[in-house]
Amino acid sequence: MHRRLKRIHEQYNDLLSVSLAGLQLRNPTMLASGFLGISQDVFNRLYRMGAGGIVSKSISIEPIEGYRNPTVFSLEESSYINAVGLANPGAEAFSREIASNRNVPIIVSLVGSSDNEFPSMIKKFDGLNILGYEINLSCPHVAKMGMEVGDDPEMVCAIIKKIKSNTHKPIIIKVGIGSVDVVKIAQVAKDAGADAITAINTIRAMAIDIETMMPILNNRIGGLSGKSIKPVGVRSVYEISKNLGIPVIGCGGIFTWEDAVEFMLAGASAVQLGSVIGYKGLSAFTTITKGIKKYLERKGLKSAMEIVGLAHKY
Amino acid sequence: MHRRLKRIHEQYNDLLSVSLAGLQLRNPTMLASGFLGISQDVFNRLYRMGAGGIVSKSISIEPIEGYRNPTVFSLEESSYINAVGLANPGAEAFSREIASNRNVPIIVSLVGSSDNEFPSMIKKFDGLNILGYEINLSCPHVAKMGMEVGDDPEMVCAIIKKIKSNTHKPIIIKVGIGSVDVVKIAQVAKDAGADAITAINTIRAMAIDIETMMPILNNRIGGLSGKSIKPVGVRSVYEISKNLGIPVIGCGGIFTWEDAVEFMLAGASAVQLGSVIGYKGLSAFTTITKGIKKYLERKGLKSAMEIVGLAHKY
Amino acid sequence: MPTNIDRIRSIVIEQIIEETPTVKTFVFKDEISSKAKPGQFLMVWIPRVEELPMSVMVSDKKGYAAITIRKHGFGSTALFNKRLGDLLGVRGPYGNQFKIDKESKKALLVGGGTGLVPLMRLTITLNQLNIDTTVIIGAKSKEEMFFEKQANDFLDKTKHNVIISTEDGTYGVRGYATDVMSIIVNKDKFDTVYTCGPELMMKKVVDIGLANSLSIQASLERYMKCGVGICASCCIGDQLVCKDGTVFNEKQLSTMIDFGRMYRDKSGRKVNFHM
Amino acid sequence: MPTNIDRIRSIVIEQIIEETPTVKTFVFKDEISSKAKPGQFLMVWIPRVEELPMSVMVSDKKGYAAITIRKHGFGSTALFNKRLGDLLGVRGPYGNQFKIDKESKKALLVGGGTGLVPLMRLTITLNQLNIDTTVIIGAKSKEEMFFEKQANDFLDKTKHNVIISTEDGTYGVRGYATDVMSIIVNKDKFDTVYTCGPELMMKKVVDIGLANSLSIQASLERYMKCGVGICASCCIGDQLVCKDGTVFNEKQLSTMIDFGRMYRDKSGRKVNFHM
Ligand SMILES: Cc1cc2nc3c(=O)[nH]c(=O)nc-3n(C[C@H](O)[C@H](O)[C@H](O)COP(=O)(O)OP(=O)(O)OC[C@H]3O[C@@H](n4cnc5c(N)ncnc54)[C@H](O)[C@@H]3O)c2cc1C
Ligand SMILES: Cc1cc2nc3c(=O)[nH]c(=O)nc-3n(C[C@H](O)[C@H](O)[C@H](O)COP(=O)(O)OP(=O)(O)OC[C@H]3O[C@@H](n4cnc5c(N)ncnc54)[C@H](O)[C@@H]3O)c2cc1C
Ligand SMILES: Cc1cc2nc3c(=O)[nH]c(=O)nc-3n(C[C@H](O)[C@H](O)[C@H](O)COP(=O)(O)O)c2cc1C
Ligand SMILES: Cc1cc2nc3c(=O)[nH]c(=O)nc-3n(C[C@H](O)[C@H](O)[C@H](O)COP(=O)(O)O)c2cc1C
Ligand code: FES
Ligand code: FES
Repeated sequence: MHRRLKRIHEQYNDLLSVSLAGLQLRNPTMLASGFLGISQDVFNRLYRMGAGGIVSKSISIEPIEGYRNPTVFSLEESSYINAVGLANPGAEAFSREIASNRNVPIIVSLVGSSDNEFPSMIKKFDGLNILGYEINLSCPHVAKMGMEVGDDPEMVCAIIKKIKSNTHKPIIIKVGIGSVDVVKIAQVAKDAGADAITAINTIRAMAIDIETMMPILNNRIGGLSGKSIKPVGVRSVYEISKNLGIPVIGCGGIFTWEDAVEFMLAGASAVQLGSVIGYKGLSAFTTITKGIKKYLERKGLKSAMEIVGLAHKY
Repeated sequence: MHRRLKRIHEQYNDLLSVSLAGLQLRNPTMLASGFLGISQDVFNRLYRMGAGGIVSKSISIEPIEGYRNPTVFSLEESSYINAVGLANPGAEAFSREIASNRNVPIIVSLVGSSDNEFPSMIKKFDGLNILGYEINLSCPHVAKMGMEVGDDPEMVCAIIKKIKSNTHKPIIIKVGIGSVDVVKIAQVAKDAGADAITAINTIRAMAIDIETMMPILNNRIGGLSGKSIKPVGVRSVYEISKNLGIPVIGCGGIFTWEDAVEFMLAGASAVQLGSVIGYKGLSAFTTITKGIKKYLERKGLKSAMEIVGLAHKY
Repeated sequence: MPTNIDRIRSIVIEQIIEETPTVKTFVFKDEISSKAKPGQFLMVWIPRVEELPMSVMVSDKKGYAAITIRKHGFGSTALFNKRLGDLLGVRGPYGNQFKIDKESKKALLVGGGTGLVPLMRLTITLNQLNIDTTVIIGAKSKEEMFFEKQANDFLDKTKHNVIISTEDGTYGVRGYATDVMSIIVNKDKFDTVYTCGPELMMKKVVDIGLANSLSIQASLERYMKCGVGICASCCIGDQLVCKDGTVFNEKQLSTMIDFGRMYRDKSGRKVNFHM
Repeated sequence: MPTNIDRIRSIVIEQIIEETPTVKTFVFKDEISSKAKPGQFLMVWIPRVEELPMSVMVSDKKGYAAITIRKHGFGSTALFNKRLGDLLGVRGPYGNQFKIDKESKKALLVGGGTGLVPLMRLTITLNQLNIDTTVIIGAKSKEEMFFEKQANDFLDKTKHNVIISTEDGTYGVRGYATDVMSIIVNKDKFDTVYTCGPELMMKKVVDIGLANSLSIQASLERYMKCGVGICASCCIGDQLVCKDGTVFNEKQLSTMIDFGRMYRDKSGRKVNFHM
């Protein structure tokens, strides 16, 4: 193992490592899907920077070019609106991309418009050095993919069952604020055999430029991420975790170690960092992990797992 | 008429006045429900400060004490989370409160848990000097009221029909981000006879204090308002207005005249100000109205109505 | 630590002073609260129980502030029972402050119960400005009287006079604070009266003040939810006590028809003060 | 006007300069862009059409900046066809900048096409630092050559030499800019070579530079979506061109195995440069 990696491992292991749904992570911070998620070289760098786990960009069976730019832009409030259109290199090219992966804890995010698309994708990835899959059922701005699937309980159930029968690796279902209650969809996912839930994806949103009077995103409507959605993320994690008892990975506007701790108290066993990377760079992984560590020490705790869901009792 | 009021009227009339669903407002800014919404004296003051219309706190058939404090608190991002629990003086006391109203353009917000509760409330208000009603079907944190009603299309339909058969005044339906698509609920409302839609209410959210590890709100879960939700509000207004062609009142994180214009371009005939009042005070009405005026002049337009929905064509 | 005063800040009770059997002062470290102006209040979060508006009491430690709690009903009793090391949350300080006329020569302070808290912060300023100050502290009995020593200490550098009145006569003058006020405003030439305490007491102070053409500054209390001027639960007339107040002057007070008569309960209904 | 560089700022095209039949410079007022560093770029929004990364060109008016557009495909053609008074949006400037060694005595700039834009901003700094500067401008033909005058003007206060090379020999030296470079690095002692232009040209510049032990600063172009380091569409190896770049030095460049060989298309797949 790379020297620096080894040092990070040892340093963090006892206090910070978390396990959920059969995944062992050296610390609770993961890269959120869609951020820097297409290059093995970048994954290696992220791992060196301290990421506990890495979720790839959502991969579809065929390559997708996505929408024209603007596909993502920033708001004053440390938030983004994006409609990338699930641009991704496709399962074939991406499996080649990560074929050389050795010790980076990669979780492959998959997206599809019907249960039949998943087995052939799984086949390409299952033999590689990856931890498991995250299934994106919650992209709010691509027709017939993501949220349109996630808002259809029967489809959710069918997809999970199909995937489960094609792999032994853990599968995580990523949910969001669509037009079916997030707890209800998580329940459907749990019943169908999901090992964990990631909550939440971006929230359907838009912005209009008042000078040209035109929508900014090429796709007009996109998804809101970043600080703005944090309280909605915390609520979703709290409700899913408290009501269903399934392991949850928190996501949505986590910018500081305090945010990460808040999600963990709400019930998240791990947290995903997305938008923060645009505002604070890759060092967010180190800063947040260090902050969590100090907090745990100050509170006299022996493991990050101890704070997961603590807010449920009040 | 009060001298100052008269001056405000004349000054704004041509360029800034808007009409929607039979309502005539001297300018497009309205007070959002739940903000300063229980006192006739305060309504008079708001009107002097330039508000174009005033929506009362949501009134129920009986008085409600609401939840214990903390019921509302502020986030760094110019946003609030609140779970007031629909505290209100009840229809009887509130109808006495506003019985003396002369020329303040008051819209009474009503909330109830079944269609049967509305006729008796309407009876108390219909003879008073008020413009119409806003029906709150979207409070995200009170069981059996608000969102739980708004998420039930049949109930929405029944309530609107019942109200329509009891009053000739315009009725506005306030919708939000619940677990039925906001456009779908607006469609149901329109079909049932609603004259306009207000979008959006707060979004279900929560915050946990990391030192005590406890949820902050007494009700644990509340609703997110303010800057954070603006892009979700703009999107909702855009989708409802573009798809249904019903008059829409925009609400959600409007802090500046630019925000107000953005909502109007998305399709709002008027805008409601809520959280901004906590951060900028009552003068927000004047500042925002002035800004809209300058914008219209700069763009060479003759009426605020001209910009409503302009973004739809792109 | 957030610098935004609206965020809830975690604080630790570092010292507890028992003022009377039903009144305690909690001292805590909080830079922002330590800079509160006289008349301002904090919203104090008692985790999972309540959040209550509380005037900001002075602490002699730099960077520290305090709250003085009278054990009363549900929330205040839970707060009163907190112990050293317990966590609370605070946001604020909110509201305006007592205005001191630079020309002022002779100030009269009339307070009762925890209404004395904002007056204590005020004595510090009056002391700095070297204004001759008389403080009337009203209490039911000797046992319930507090802040006499603090008032004298805080006014050490200026001419001052601290008068105690108890209803049962167990300490100081027998009677109400307003009885004392009636007497001394005739003897002495005060320019401004500052008051905080039970509203019916303040109503009397204002009546006496108006009758004697004094400038008046009264810090009012109303039921508060938000503390930041959005809910109107604290309104009196068209004024928001949390934002336009808590301190109002004689002009404002004399047009407030509900002052000393009616307040709004948690639902927003107007109710009469129990007399 | 937002001061946050990430917000889209509305700008108006106030002046259009036709550099060649296929290259135009648009001048606009924008305080933030006017302060861009050499090597930085803007994300330029062509409403309802596209958003493209564009290097920031210099304007001589205070508070103004410019972009120089080569008409190419879908987005750039729409941009090229914009008129005086039309609205665009910009965000940024983004990216790092050319680093100038304070010890540097003699700089060589090699550019082609709109790759000259960041080099123009650089000449201004070199001029201020009084560094002896040679600029090689490569173009297909005389008709497609631009910025010769600007280069000479911007370098007016320092010793300089602007060399033109055209592939068809219609102006200046016949051949590629890199041919000229090969010759002059043998004759003269340069310490640093700065380059921006087509990647295959830059690859050659880097090879020649490395062979001659020069310091190298190359500004790369990759497909960009976000411009702020979140999407990785611009990555080369583990570097994000929008954030870690656009300027890389000889050490970084020599380990980039994809430099001059492969780039990622809009879907993120790696594809070969068409040779
Ligand atoms: C600006 C301001 C400053 C104050 N400063 C102090 C202080 O320094 N020390 C102190 O002990 N008390 C202070 N109070 C009073 C305090 O906020 C509480 O009202 C009091 O402690 C009773 O609370 P409870 O929970 O025991 O009452 P409850 O048993 O819940 O109710 C009894 C009564 O207390 C009052 N009350 C309850 N909650 C609130 C609230 N959120 N806002 C206002 N009144 C409320 C109401 O009149 C209510 O009818 C202040 C109030 C205000 C408005
Ligand atoms: C840092 C940087 C600075 C640049 N500066 C300038 C400049 O000053 N002047 C100038 O004319 N051009 C500049 N470009 C190139 C410009 O962004 C466009 O690539 C070019 O104008 C072609 O756009 P198109 O819409 O015509 O291409 P299309 O017809 O859409 O596609 C043709 C090719 O253009 C490139 N391209 C398209 N979109 C992008 C994009 N979003 N990001 C990067 N490349 C893209 C791709 O290689 C694509 O294959 C710069 C690019 C980068 C990365
Ligand atoms: C530009 C961009 C691209 C994204 N792409 C994906 C994706 O491909 N799959 C997915 O599940 N989520 C995607 N997301 C959502 C994020 O993974 C995450 O759920 C969301 O951004 C909220 O987290 P944040 O606030 O920390 O950014 C994307 C978000 C952004 C901003
Ligand atoms: C403290 C508070 C109380 C509210 N009460 C009501 C209410 O009674 N009825 C209602 O329809 N909306 C209520 N709302 C929602 C607002 O009317 C508005 O929809 C929401 O705050 C979004 O607008 P804003 O971002 O401008 O605040 C309340 C919001 C807050 C913050
Ligand atoms: S307490 Fe809410 S307005 Fe004063
Ligand atoms: S353009 Fe998105 S990371 Fe560089």
